[in-house]
Amino acid sequence: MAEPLLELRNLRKAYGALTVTDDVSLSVRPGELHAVIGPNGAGKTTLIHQISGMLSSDSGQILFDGENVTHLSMPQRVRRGLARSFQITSILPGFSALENVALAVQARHGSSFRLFGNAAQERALNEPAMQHLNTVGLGGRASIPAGLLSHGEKRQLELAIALATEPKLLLLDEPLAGTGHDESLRVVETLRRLKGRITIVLIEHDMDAVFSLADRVSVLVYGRVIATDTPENVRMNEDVRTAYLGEEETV
Amino acid sequence: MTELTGTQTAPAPSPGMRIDIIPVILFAAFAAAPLLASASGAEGYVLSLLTRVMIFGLAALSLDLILGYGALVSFGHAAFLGIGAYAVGILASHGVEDALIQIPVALAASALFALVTGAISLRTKGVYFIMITLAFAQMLFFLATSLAPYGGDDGMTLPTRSLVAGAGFLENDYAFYAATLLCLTGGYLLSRAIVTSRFGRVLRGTKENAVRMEAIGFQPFRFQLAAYVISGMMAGLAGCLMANQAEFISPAFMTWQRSGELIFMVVLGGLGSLHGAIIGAAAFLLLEEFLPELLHAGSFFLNDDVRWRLTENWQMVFGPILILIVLFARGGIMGILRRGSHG
Amino acid sequence: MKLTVKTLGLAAAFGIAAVPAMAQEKVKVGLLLTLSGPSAVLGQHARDGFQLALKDLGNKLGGRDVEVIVVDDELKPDVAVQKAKGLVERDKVDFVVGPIFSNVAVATHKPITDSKTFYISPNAGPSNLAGKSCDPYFFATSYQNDQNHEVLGKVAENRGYKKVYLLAPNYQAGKDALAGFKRHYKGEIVEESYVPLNTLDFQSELAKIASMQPDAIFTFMPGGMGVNLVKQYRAAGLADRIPFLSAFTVDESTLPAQQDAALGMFGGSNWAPNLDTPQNKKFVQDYVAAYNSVPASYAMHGYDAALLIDSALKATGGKTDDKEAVRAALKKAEFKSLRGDFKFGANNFPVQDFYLVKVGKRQDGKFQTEIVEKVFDDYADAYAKECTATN
Amino acid sequence: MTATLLLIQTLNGLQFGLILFLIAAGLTLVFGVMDFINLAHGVQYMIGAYLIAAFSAWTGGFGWGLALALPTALAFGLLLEVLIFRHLYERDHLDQVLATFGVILFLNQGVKFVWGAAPLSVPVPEILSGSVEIADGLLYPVYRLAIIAAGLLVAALLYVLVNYTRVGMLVRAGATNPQMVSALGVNIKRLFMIVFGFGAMLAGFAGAMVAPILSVQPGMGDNILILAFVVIVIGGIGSIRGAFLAALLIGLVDTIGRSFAPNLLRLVLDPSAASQTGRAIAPMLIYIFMAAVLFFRPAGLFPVKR
Repeated sequence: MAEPLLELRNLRKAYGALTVTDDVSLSVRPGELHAVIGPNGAGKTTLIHQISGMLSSDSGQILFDGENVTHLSMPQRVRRGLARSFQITSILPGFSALENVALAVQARHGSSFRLFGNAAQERALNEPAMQHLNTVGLGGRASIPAGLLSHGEKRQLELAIALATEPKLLLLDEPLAGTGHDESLRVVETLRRLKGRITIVLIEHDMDAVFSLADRVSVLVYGRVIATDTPENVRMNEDVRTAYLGEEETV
Repeated sequence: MTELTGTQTAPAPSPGMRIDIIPVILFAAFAAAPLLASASGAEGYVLSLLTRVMIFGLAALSLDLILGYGALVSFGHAAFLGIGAYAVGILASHGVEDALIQIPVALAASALFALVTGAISLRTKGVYFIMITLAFAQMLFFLATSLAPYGGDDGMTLPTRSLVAGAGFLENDYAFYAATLLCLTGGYLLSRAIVTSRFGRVLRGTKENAVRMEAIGFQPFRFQLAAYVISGMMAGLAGCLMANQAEFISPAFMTWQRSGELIFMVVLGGLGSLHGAIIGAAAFLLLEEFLPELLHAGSFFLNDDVRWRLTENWQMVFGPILILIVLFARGGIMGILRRGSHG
Repeated sequence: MKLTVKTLGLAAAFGIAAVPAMAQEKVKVGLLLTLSGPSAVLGQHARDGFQLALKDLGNKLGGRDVEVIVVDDELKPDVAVQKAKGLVERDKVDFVVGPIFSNVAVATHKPITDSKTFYISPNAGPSNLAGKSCDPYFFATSYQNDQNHEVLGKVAENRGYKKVYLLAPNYQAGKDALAGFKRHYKGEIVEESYVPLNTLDFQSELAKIASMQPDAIFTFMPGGMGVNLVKQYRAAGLADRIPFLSAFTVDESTLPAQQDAALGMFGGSNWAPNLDTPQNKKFVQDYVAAYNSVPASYAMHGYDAALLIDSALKATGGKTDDKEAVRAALKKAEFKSLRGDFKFGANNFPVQDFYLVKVGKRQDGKFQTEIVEKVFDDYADAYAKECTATN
Repeated sequence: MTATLLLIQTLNGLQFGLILFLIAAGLTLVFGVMDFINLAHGVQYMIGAYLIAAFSAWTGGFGWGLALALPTALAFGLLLEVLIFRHLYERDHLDQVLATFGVILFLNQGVKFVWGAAPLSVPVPEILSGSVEIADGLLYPVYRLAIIAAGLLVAALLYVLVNYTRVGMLVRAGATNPQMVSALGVNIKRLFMIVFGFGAMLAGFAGAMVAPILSVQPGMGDNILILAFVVIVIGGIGSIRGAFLAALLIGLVDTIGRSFAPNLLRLVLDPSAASQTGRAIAPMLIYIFMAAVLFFRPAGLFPVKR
């Protein structure tokens, strides 16, 4: 088996007496789509924050691509290839869709202290950006101010932005949340296309999507990982059934 | 505010930048004004008034660069005016009267002050940033009042305007006007280049959503600090010009009220359009200059005594004008112009 | 009369040619004074004094009709420079009367006198304008700033005070004030205390004064600071124990707020409302009737500024074109000043008498300063000898 | 000598700090709860001073004057709220700054229009006019002790109001999380009016209290406004406790620092240099203090919001 791309060792985060993530250990293999599921309040979003560097961890280690990144800042992790999307849509509403993505391309290519030259005209930024927009199916909406896109389109845009940072690993925080049926199908389609090209950690409530996309699934309950396995095995797992799936009748 | 940014960031794929007509008119007016000045019979006065407008325009422009594009509300920007002015004054009183030395020194001093105070101030956000920038400006203000060799509280008269490479042509009001216009145009073009550049795009992105910017790998602090330094240097240049225009330096150049006025100019003109700041400065100064007379002329039907009191208390009219502009003209003067042009 | 319309100037500023025919018939005087903010009251005294003189002169100066343009310098030196340029170049005034504050004088004298416009100060008399930077076109009907302080120094010396406590705000004028006091006082100075400008609370100073028990205190505390100091000095029970010598601290601009608290406190001045001449009596009476307040020295200087201009124009037959003739006529100062003896020294600052004055209550319940004794006779300032440029 | 001087300075610092607190309390609440930057708050202080001057002259007594001035200050604050401020709550901070600056210009000039430019005087109330001897030969005016007492009383009252009443609970909740309060179905408009009116009255009270010892003049609120902002920023916006502590700290730093800075510097510099540097540094002290606090605690001493 190849060296894991992302490895979490005994990660912990507590707010006072409330422990949100507790002794989380997880390894993500290169190229896989690894889903993290769990009931509300299980600590999924906190975990993403910890991995991306938005929150510091109380204890434990995060190894990314063989390097210990536990104490690096978010921008530093991004530059090492760790990108994320947000659960609550977080784009630049005043920028066009293309500019949103171009900015991410720019971040990847450095040289952002260039004070001259019209950035909006730079083909070196716009062309890759347009490619990413096409990848997520937003090519036709490139010039629309991002704030005016529909909710589903914003989620797609998030994805394009994350892709533009050319990540080795993509952290997706509920990319389907709040999208309509058609939009959600489109996002799932996009993810299917990305799968294999890029390593993805997916947090999602939509179990149909998770079980159709994921290579492996980890189940997080009360801040602890109680199982990590293929979708089929997770579905069969007794602990998971009682602790989690039992509560939700969807599967 | 988001709509503002939306309308002025032209979508990228459309080739060629949409050329805005307003700044063209604005600078054409500044360029043509000396001709009118000589016809007015009070050219020195008109020139000096307009020179002052341009100097404050440059200062307001520099503030708009960080305020309108970076959402950094500096409540201490007058400090840079003071640094620029005192650099000229202090050097002149030691016999260094050439702008080619004075201006680089002023710019370096402004940059240094901006770098140090910016690095500390940018640790804070929102109103805390506003107040900490005020604090640094106040320290500088009190320092200037205690500089007895340079006039202390009273300030100091400059013997002459700065020389340029040994030549004293700035003594001529037209030449000084032209030099100021040159600085303003340069400042405007530089700022315009910056906001559309890669750097400017990061700055604008940080203003809209700093967390997002971090998530794609930027460290906002470095960009904000760089912008703060650039802005401070531009305001420092305005300070050099101001010392030369008034032929006088004084701690009064850097009171907190003056910092406040700069913010008002930017907001009055309309945030985040650069030329809006210049228009705001012009509107502010021209109102300050002419409102008393307009009031007097407009109240001809009242008796002398009331007219007099009205004229003297012109700020009682100026205040409500500011309130009305905020309440009914969102986006300042540029907001009105834009709405006008959209029908 | 009063304030004539300046729309002509406005039109000129926008490039529309003004009609100059009318303007030449009137003498134009610009009043450049601080008329807004906390110190506005000083500017008002000077303006009202000037206007009263015009009324007494039948709205004519040297036989010519007068146009007066009043502008507010906002106590901002750079704004003042702009307004001064407006008066000189746009309104083309023949005389500027102003300003109140020294920093404004320092900032504005160059643009005004460079254009050969006469600049007559009804108060500000900074040392450099009296000395090294004196100017043939700059006149003061007031005094050099230090002189009032010198009066108190002389008084302290004459009365044999051994220990004096000095108190001033921490800025240039405050330092000048204490220097002025020390020019004639040779006794011991127990403390030279500077408080920040705009200090409102003097409790700690008062505590120190009480514990040091000096023979007198001398202070320079203009405007609102003086009001606070006087009230607090009285409240602390010091007023009856330690003589309060001051300059620009108790005068008719602050007495309405200080009232009884200031009774018996001393100041130095070149004049007081109770100065016993018929002309002065009429002035004070008219002023009280017109403005319902007792005139301060600023008002007297404003009044004298109008008389001075009037005398000069009479001498030139109303002509202002020959600047040299006007200058010479101004310098002669052939008018009857409200304060009695008056003449200009070499630096165009007055040579005049100075008095010790004391706060008293008038019969109408208002407060005023009253003359105690003459301290200096025909006294010229210390900087006059540094002046070389006025002749 | 030095010990008694220190005692007196501490009392002065306390008194100055409490006056600052009265102004800052309203400012921090309005800012914290309503997210509204009100530059015109200093004007309320000035209005309070002018009202007491007018009413105590009219009624002939300070007590009666105060009884009339307080409700009038409250009414005036509410009038401004209804006419202008209420339309600004939804705007961004810069709009608020611009509009409330307009209010300052108008009212500074307005009081001059009504009462004239000369400073006004308010006599110290008869029963509080004496001095007490707090140490050998050192008199301290009773009225100042009264200000300290009144300030402490109001602070205690505020503490009870904010911590033990329903409105106080809402105010605290509002400062932490404004959305939540509106979600609770509270009449936000009325809550804002109460908070605003109360803040205006406190500032007016501060103005009325200092009127007998300070001069009442146009623009007297401008500098104190900046100090009040310094206080609420050091304390943490929205925190009454922070404002109280910060106000006292500023009061003490300013008063004591001013008189002892030269002495302290004398330890490291020669006397004349010490006195000169001391004089230059004294007015900067509170700003240095604020910058230092914000350097170590970028959201003030008691940050309220998450």
